[in-house]
Amino acid sequence: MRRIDRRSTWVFHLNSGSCNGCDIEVLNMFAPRQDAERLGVKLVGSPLHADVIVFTGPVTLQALPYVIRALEASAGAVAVLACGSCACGGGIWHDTYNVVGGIDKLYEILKERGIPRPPTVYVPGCPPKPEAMLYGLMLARGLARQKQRKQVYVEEAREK
Amino acid sequence: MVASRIAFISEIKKKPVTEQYPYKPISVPEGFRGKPVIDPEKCIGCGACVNACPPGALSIYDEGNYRVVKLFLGRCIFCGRCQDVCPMGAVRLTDMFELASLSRDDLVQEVRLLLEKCSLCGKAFATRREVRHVEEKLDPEQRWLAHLCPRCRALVSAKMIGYARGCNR
Amino acid sequence: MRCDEFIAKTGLVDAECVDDSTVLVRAKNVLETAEKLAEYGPRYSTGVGIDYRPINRSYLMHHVLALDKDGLFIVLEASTGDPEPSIKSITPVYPAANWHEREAMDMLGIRFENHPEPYRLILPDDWPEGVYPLRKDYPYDEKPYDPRSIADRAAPRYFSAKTGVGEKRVAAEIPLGPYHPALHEPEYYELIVEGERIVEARYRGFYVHRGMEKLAESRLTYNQIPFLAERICGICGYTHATAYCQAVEKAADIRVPVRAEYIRSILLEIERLHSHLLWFGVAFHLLGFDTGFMITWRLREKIMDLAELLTGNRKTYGLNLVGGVRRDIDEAKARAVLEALDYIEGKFKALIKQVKDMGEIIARTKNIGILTRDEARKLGAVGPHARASGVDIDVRRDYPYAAYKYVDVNVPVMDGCDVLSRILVRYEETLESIRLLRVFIREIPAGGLMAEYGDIPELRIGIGVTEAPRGEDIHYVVTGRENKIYRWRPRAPSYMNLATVPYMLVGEKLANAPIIIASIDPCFSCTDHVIVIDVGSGRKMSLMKALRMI
Amino acid sequence: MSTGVTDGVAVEQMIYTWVFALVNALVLLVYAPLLDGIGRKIRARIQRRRGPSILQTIYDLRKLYCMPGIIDGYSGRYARYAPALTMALAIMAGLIIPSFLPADTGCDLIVAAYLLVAVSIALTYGSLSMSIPYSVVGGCREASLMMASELCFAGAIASIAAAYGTLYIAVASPIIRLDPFKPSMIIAAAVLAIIAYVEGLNLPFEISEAEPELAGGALIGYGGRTLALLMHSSMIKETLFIALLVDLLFPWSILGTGPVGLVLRIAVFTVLTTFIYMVMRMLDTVYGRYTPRQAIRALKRVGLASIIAVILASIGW
Repeated sequence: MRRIDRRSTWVFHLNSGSCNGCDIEVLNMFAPRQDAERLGVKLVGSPLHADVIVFTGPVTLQALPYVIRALEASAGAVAVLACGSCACGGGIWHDTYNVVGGIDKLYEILKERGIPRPPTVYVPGCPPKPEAMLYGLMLARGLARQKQRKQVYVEEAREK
Repeated sequence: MVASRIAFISEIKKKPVTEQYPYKPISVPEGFRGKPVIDPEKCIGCGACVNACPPGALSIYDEGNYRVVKLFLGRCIFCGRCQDVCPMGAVRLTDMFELASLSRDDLVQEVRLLLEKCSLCGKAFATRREVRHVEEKLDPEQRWLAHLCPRCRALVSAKMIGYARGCNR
Repeated sequence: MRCDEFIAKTGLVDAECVDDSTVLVRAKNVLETAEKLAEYGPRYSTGVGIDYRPINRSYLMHHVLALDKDGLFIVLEASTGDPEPSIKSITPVYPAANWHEREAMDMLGIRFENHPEPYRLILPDDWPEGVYPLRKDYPYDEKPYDPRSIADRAAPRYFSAKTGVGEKRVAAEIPLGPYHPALHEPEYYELIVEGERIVEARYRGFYVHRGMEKLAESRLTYNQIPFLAERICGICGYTHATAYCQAVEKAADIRVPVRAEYIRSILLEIERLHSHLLWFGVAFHLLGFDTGFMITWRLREKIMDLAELLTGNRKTYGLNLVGGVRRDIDEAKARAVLEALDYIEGKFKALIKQVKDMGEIIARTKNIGILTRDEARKLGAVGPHARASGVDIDVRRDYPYAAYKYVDVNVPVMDGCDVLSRILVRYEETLESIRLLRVFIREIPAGGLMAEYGDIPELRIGIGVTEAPRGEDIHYVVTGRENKIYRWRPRAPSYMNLATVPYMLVGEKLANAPIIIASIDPCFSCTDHVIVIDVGSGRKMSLMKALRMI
Repeated sequence: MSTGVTDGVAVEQMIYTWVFALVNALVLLVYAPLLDGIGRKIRARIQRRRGPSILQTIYDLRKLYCMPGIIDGYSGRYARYAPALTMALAIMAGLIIPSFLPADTGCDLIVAAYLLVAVSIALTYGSLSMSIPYSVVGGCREASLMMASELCFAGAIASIAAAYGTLYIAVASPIIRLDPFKPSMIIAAAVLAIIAYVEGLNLPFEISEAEPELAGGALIGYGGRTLALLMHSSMIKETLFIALLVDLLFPWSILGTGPVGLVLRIAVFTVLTTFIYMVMRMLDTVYGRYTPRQAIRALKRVGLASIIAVILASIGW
């Protein structure tokens, strides 16, 4: 698979039934304060142009076929940025009747259709700050170090 | 008409408002609701946060000798209810927002606490820390009650009340 | 007018007072009563279907009618028995009831006799017949079918990325969008054209239906729902959380401390500023004027900073609980608010003044997308959209809540009825928001933040209503037991406004459709969800393709 | 130079000409995306943003060229050849239109116009053979815009022809200049400038790739290398329109000949094209977008102006 280009990254925004919070913050990345364009990031309207797919929303049943079509069409994409709680883990409605529940559940469905799981950066937040998304993009490009790690604490058995 | 266009163009003289973010860190205001962190030394595994958490990002379950409090950041909505309800002040929302990670596993925090077995029936019912926490609140002569599971405790106290009332049955 | 006065005046026999501003009318013949009530010129506000079987083996349909002049809500109740629930439709009397009745049909399986368009509205097209998610015996987390089975559903065809292979080309039905391919927003219109005139427009939406109402009455407790309500909409979430809390507070008769009311109002106005500036930016972007987008979003960033400072997050403020708020506003924060307002006000005024000079933008908005005053009233349009059509309604003034009880709100009304008026009304409102914020910051009293209350009584009705940036936002609550809600029905303003879009489009030139749809502020424009059907050939094509044929 | 090939001087001249032309075309390949980068920077600065590096467009193109070509699977056969054809035509136009070096290829204004239009036609035809509605719409818009502006172009050419009484308007000729003292030539220059502006897809005339409406229009069905070819060639086309304007406007003969003249020419040409491009981009930034109808209506007025120019020129003004 093609490696992600560090100087030029075109992103395609894919909404799978999100509340708009993340979508606006995605747009906000391109506003003057954050100005993602200075980092060579460009928002494109066609999945064919995309290097990275910015994925938001918990995947509603109504939206599922559309989302699959869009992912199938983005042949050139090399990474997915799962933005927000909904995309990362289904969010507050992860288990309701009309929600598939986050991008990992979507990948399970895609796997059966023979589409491999693309490298995915999870960006938690509800919604994440635009800077957090930029950080996620830099992580996908390999220009930032991952700060978040799994933490496990095990209480040691001590005498009472 | 031309004047307004020129006014727009003349903005070019001003300094850009863009920050230098990935290269220079940005500051967040005090009280920012960032990544929640459980202080594993303080947590007693009571589950108050799990009950309060709207999305169910926090979960609690028993595994072997341990009670596991699990926080999955990928589902967290950063509301801070866990911080509000924690009796020990163990959960705290920090100012960390750079939480992006390449694997879903990295978004997990687990606190495994040892379970206490009921001194009567031998069933595991609460963490040792929780028992100790309850113990401290009780009078010294009642402390043994804290080591009973809720079922046994109910039985025992029912009996005790019976004795107190002078009922022999 | 108070509730009991209204009952005395109308002589309704089966009416009772829920509280001071809410009348409950238990109608034997709902259509007749609805016609009778229509004399008083009410506006249809929301309709709530309730599965009341666990209580008395019936289904209820509550139509909420609003008398804006009197500040009174009339709840018109119709009930029906279990096996085959059926109620007379009141859509012929109140066209705005159309969607609400269809929603109850989808979600509860209530049949509405003589409904003009008895089609599915909310649920996915392949949702099985006879499965009604809002019935109490349906578990909230059960999917009626395996999601995998619908992956191949006939979705509007995307283009494939393979080179050279594939069937012979067919005209694609849905074009993909600017930032949002198949879906960005729950809107999707079918336009039917004759030559270049639009003769009919149909709507299909609700791609973002997430089963929220069911979730609220199943898994969540009273104080968790504000956080769910906040996520109805990522732009104006706080207004939903406030409306929900007000509804529960009304049902349980909880008095919120005055300071908490002020804090709620301050954040509501901050949210309105952020939302309006966002809309200006998007509208400019749609008109091709990206610099305008950048300028408004630059100013908006100050508002986002304020939200972050006051609540700890840029969006989803998470500040409300039933009975009050969670955070206080101290001196330093209040000063930061005033400073940001001073910064924004002058710059925003200058921007709009400059934009008014731009010929191509005026030409694309003036006399475009006409919605007459009568249509706006009939369809129940709300918010800036209605006010731009000369309908003088504003919840903040008509049903004062939170701190709006203590101040006077100026309501800008215009009668241009076109896109330009909608821009100008929102401009005036932005300035009014800035003024109100200054008043609130100046007059905020000292006091507590959270009311003390015990258990919330069962089966009480509460209506919480706020003026969201897009118009009236009404939450209808029936309280339940075990710290859970029995029924919660939020009705967002766009729900009413979207229904007006077909009316604005009919008779218009096709070229103007995109900005018309955007002008009701459906969060983002959905120009790309429009399908055009040519009456002549019966062929479907995209809006843009049809545009070109003009 | 069209006379005898046996003439040694002529042969030398011809070699020089074609070496110059080749250098021109090659430099254009880099210069056009560089200009685009400058344009993006200016746009960003007017919007108070830091903006991308001026090399950003080159980075983008480099990335796209390194990717395999992607074309929508449901597109017609022609769509697959369109990118290469468009690029070939753009390079050909770059060869014959004198730019940095005075390559006197005998380029006639009419031939230049044909070649530049051919670039647009190739692109449009490619987008029309796609099955994506946005692409088709974009193609249609591009075509109608092209037709309207080509009409104006024809008017400008006709007025120059009328003014100098010849149909062979050599772009590199020192005689044919857009004389700043003749009203007809002033109008012709203005018309040419407007056409360069319109063909450069500047707002309010940027209706064929309209991002919020058409999501990239004609380019939507292409990805990777094919997209790069199309983007690159339309940038070259845009630059060549400006080059044509500069060629006809500036009195090159005053720079003299020889190496000094050559260096001066390069400098003057670069400065002038960059300047004109920057002004165009500034205007682009502060305009909204016309509807296709408004755009055509605006171009009608320009067409009218060019007809007036023809009339003025024919009566000798």
